Amino acid sequence: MSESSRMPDLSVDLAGLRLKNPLIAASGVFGYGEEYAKVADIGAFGAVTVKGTTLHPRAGNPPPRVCETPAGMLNSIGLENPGAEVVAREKVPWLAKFGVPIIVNISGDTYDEFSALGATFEGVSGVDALEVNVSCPNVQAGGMAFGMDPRSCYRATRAVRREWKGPLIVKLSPNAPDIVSIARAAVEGGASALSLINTLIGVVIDLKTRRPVLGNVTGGLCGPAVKPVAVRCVYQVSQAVDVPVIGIGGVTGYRDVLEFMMAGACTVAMGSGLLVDPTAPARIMEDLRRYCAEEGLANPQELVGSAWK
Amino acid sequence: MSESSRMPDLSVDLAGLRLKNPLIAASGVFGYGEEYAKVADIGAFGAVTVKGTTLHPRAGNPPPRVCETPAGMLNSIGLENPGAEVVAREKVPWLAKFGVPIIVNISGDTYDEFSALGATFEGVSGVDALEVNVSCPNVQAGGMAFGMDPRSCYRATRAVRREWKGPLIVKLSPNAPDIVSIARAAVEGGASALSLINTLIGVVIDLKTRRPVLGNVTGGLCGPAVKPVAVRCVYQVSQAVDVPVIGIGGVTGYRDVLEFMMAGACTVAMGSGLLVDPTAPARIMEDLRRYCAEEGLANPQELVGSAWK
Amino acid sequence: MTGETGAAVDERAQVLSVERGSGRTVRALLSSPQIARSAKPMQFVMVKVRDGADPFLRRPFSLSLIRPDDGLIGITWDVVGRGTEIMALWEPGQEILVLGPLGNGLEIEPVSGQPRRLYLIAGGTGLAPMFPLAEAAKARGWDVSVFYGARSAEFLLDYSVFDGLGCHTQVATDDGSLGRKAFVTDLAAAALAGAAPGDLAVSCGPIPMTRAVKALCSGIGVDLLVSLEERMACGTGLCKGCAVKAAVSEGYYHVCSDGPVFRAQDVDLGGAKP
Amino acid sequence: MTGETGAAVDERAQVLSVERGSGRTVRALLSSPQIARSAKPMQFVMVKVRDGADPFLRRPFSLSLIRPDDGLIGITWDVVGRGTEIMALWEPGQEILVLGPLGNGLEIEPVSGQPRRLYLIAGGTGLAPMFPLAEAAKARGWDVSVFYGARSAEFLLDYSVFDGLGCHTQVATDDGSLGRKAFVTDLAAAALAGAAPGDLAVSCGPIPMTRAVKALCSGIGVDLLVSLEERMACGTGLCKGCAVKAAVSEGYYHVCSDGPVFRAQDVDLGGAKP
Ligand SMILES: Cc1cc2nc3c(=O)[nH]c(=O)nc-3n(C[C@H](O)[C@H](O)[C@H](O)COP(=O)(O)OP(=O)(O)OC[C@H]3O[C@@H](n4cnc5c(N)ncnc54)[C@H](O)[C@@H]3O)c2cc1C
Ligand SMILES: Cc1cc2nc3c(=O)[nH]c(=O)nc-3n(C[C@H](O)[C@H](O)[C@H](O)COP(=O)(O)OP(=O)(O)OC[C@H]3O[C@@H](n4cnc5c(N)ncnc54)[C@H](O)[C@@H]3O)c2cc1C
Ligand SMILES: Cc1cc2nc3c(=O)[nH]c(=O)nc-3n(C[C@H](O)[C@H](O)[C@H](O)COP(=O)(O)O)c2cc1C
Ligand SMILES: Cc1cc2nc3c(=O)[nH]c(=O)nc-3n(C[C@H](O)[C@H](O)[C@H](O)COP(=O)(O)O)c2cc1C
Ligand code: FES
Ligand code: FES
Repeated sequence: MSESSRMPDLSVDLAGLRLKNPLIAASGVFGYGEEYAKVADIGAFGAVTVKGTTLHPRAGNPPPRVCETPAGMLNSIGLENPGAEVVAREKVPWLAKFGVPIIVNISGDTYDEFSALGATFEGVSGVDALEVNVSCPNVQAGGMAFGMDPRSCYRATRAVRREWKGPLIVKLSPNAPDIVSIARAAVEGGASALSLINTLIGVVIDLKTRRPVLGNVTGGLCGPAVKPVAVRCVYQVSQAVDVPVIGIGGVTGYRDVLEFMMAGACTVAMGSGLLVDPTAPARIMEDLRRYCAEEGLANPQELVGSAWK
Repeated sequence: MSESSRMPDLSVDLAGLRLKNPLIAASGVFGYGEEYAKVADIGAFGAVTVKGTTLHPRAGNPPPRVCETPAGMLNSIGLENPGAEVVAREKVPWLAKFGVPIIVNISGDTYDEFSALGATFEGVSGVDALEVNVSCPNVQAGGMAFGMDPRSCYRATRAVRREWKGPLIVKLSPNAPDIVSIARAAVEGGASALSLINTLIGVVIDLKTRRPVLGNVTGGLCGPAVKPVAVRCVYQVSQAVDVPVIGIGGVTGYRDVLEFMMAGACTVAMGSGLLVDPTAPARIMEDLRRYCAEEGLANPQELVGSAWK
Repeated sequence: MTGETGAAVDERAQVLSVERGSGRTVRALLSSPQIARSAKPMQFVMVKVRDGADPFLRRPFSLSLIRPDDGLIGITWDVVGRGTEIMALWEPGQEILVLGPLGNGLEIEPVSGQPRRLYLIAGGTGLAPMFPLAEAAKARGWDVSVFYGARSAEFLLDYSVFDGLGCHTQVATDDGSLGRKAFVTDLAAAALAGAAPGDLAVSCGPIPMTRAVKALCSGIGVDLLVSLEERMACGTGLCKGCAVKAAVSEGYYHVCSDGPVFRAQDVDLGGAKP
Repeated sequence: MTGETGAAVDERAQVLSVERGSGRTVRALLSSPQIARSAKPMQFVMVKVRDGADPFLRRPFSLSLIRPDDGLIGITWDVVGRGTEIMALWEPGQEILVLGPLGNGLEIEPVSGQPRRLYLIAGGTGLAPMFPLAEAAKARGWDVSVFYGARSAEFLLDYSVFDGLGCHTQVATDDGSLGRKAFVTDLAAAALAGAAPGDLAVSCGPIPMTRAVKALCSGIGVDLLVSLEERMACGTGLCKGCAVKAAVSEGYYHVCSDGPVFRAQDVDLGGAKP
């Protein structure tokens, strides 16, 4: 099963993309890489996901946009982004210099917008995969709505799939009543991988003002607090579909990476943990490699799904 | 609006029940009071909710049944309880000696079982209210299923309402896609108050065994980690219905009580926080009284719904 | 012979000292007069390792020292995870919330007439609750034999106290790094074979060890009490989390409120986590 | 004149001292050579107050002392919540993760020819970043006037350093418990009226104060830089959380990456939280 004497290999195939390690920067905590490059090494990631991108530029929601919660945080950024054109023309080419596979996270208000987004990025050099966000809780129209019932999820996925030929990831919401049926619909619609999970919906009240803290009232809950929900979603979905699953929710250390892998994820993305510890990825991958060596694993992929296999 | 010179009054009317303060022991962390009485004063609560009770006795799920998570815990007790008959005949009469209003939490696998439970407790002295658990994630049949769509919730509520004449609380699941529509259905079915929330569904993997920690695989996630989700549910539902709302999820101190009240809850129940700090209730109510005095509030009820009013 | 679960208090205990033992073991002495006053051997406490929600739950630890007159209690632990790691960093003078005493514990009756022998069989940190038990038993006239084992020397607690008490102590490690290279049941087997009616065995350690001790004792016909562990949320009987399968009925006992000390024949040790 | 956001490091800084000031204010001196070497006045750091997930996010604090040669930085804070409370319990010798230096900061150009005056207007802990700024400005030949206010004496940081630097310092409290019973804008108004071209005002404090200072300076026609605060998750520009409304466009600036120092006319102070 393994040769403990060799240096463990962390690489993984994600729907045809070759990643040198299974750690991905989640969408929304990495911008388009410019800020991250000033703090830490982009090369530490197996792949990076850029900020949720819409067809047209968005200014985002009124502040406050972030707020701490027990072992987590709320955000209601509201998809602040320069729009798909600028991303395709300026942001991606800059980021591509780092040689790390780039996943563009896209968000639409209508099926037509999803199609247009797929078409905008098709053929753009440097865009290695699209991640369809049918799960954003922080925008009025669309957003999460597409991820709440199987039919809408199927249609949104299909809309992108028709225009975009490369690897297609669909990112699901834990707020859906039955995530397995949504996952199946995404795969039927043409998803080549699934990301689980986006944020839960939360509110925090400011005791001083006696009103919600966030300018947008509700925000997306993430961080270690939600990890058990994310692991449950991965555990359920990875058994039900044949495409690879990206585990997301509360990753702050290599033990969380292992937990998601055992639950059935072949790669893992780090969201809010990166905001707290931007230099963590290199350390986490070192720890993962050491764990594999100690446990006699040639590649952590050997663990994927151990919890249900 | 208030007379800061007077001692603040904490009492509250909950669907016709008079509570001396707004803090309730949540179901499942208080047993039937016997164990609690050995550790702290039952009289500190405004009301107590007993362990989820089924028509027939249940042994519960195989261990491990509990597991820590970041700022929270999972449980899969599986409704271990001696059955409605014993509860009505032995447990309630014993507990009634303490003079604190008693809420009996009931759980059924079928509508008929819900009816039978209503009938069993109708007329039993000491049972001040029933709380219908349409949200338990830890049992195979029934359980949460009744809380996931409006129609089933309406029918389950109705089934109890026909047999039970007193205050009827329905406890909802945050796992439902649209909690407001479920809440409305419960009210239509005859609910005189709503409890929000029961647990989210989570999984934790044991890195040593590489399998789920819990004997039952999935468990209910609760504790401070889920508070933002609970506050959001209370915020949304309390604006949409005319019955009082009991806020539940992550209460460990008076600041949490205030947050739920501002979000729209008129009373608050404490679950896992009580497991960690069984003597907290007296302290929390003291702190709440001091806060009211400092803020010039005659009764914390003045704050209810301040976040949306 | 197992005690009744009595009233517990949540006491703000002061850390007096934190000492590291061999390997990853640590021992803390706490000033906790109320708990010290009412605690019985084999009872435990629930410790809030630090303020705040991380870690969220308290951690259960057996009392490894009970000094009612000085108002002192001791706990002894192995650093196995986040909670025990944070505890190892406690500073003298710090205050810690400790809820206890909890569980039934074990009250040893005084020996009258016929001499009686207590066989204590422990693995790893399972030795911790044996200290107060041995002390009480010696004070009440029992002969006490201790059979103590662990994977290797670094998992052994300091057991020198037993010599001071006049107990017969034998030690084994799986790898032979200290004492005999054997399992603790191998040590105990010969001694237990010579047990007389009225003698008693008590075991505390990992489930596989406890299972082996149970098989040994039931074969020989010695009364055995086992102290069990299970994941706990409350430690006070509130949550029904710490279930252990009953040997005879379909139901469960709860380690914190029915135990941690059980008659070996009452519990199904296959049902507890291995 | 505001600086460029440069590279930041995540440094394991050692706590050298933690001193309590008046009221609930605390000052810590940290050994953090890498940050000390590259930090500019008005920059800030993101501090992990303790290990683990509670509190989860880091906390932003302005550098109140920068000593590149000694490898030292200082931060000064008011205890207002859980994070700052835990920080007040830091022990000398403890290691803390500090990410920085962050934000644009403010580089003061040397005075050549014509004398120039810097007006520093601060409220409460808004004085913290003014210490390194005044020091740098004095070293570069500026005249420096400090106008400092707070609700009452117990919310004032120790401002004696400014006298040592040779700054003109005036103090006001809302309740008159120390200095004049006035708002800080009342103090600054007369002085600002005498400002010459090339003079500069810098303000840091609560939004209502900053808004009043902005109105004052724009009325008189003095250039004003404002240092802003907003709730932050990352402090490094990753999350887009710390939005502040732009005065002219529909969009937002980000306090951590575009600021914290802004030209007063660029930001809509009605948009930030009051
Ligand atoms: C009645 C009783 C008495 C005990 N006495 C001692 C003692 O005297 N000395 C000692 O070293 N250990 C003792 N233990 C075990 C001790 O409680 C655990 O080792 C400790 O809780 C681990 O905490 P952690 O945060 O370091 O580990 P983690 O693995 O981080 O703990 C995570 C969670 O799992 C729980 N957990 C993990 N292992 C156990 C376990 N074996 N039993 C119960 N819960 C567990 C923890 O309480 C916590 O909720 C006792 C357990 C019980 C039930
Ligand atoms: C660039 C910048 C520089 C600052 N410099 C200083 C300084 O030098 N001295 C000082 O005393 N304070 C300063 N602050 C404010 C300081 O960060 C907050 O007072 C502190 O984070 C409160 O943490 P807490 O855990 O005690 O409070 P809590 O209320 O428990 O904090 C809860 C959450 O709200 C956030 N938060 C609360 N108030 C603020 C605020 N005003 N600004 C940003 N986030 C907030 C916290 O970071 C945390 O995420 C600065 C803020 C910013 C943005
Ligand atoms: C500040 C912030 C912004 C986010 N923006 C996006 C986004 O634009 N698109 C998206 O699909 N997810 C977004 N997310 C969700 C994360 O990608 C991730 O799914 C979620 O935070 C859970 O992971 P975590 O617990 O590691 O943070 C955002 C999260 C945060 C904290
Ligand atoms: C050990 C345990 C057992 C529970 N059992 C029940 C139950 O029988 N019936 C029920 O309606 N809720 C049950 N709950 C849910 C709680 O009543 C409460 O809704 C939930 O834990 C959220 O509150 P908290 O965050 O304060 O724990 C249980 C919770 C725990 C932790
Ligand atoms: S741990 Fe809660 S009942 Fe035993
Ligand atoms: S705090 Fe994250 S972008 Fe400023």
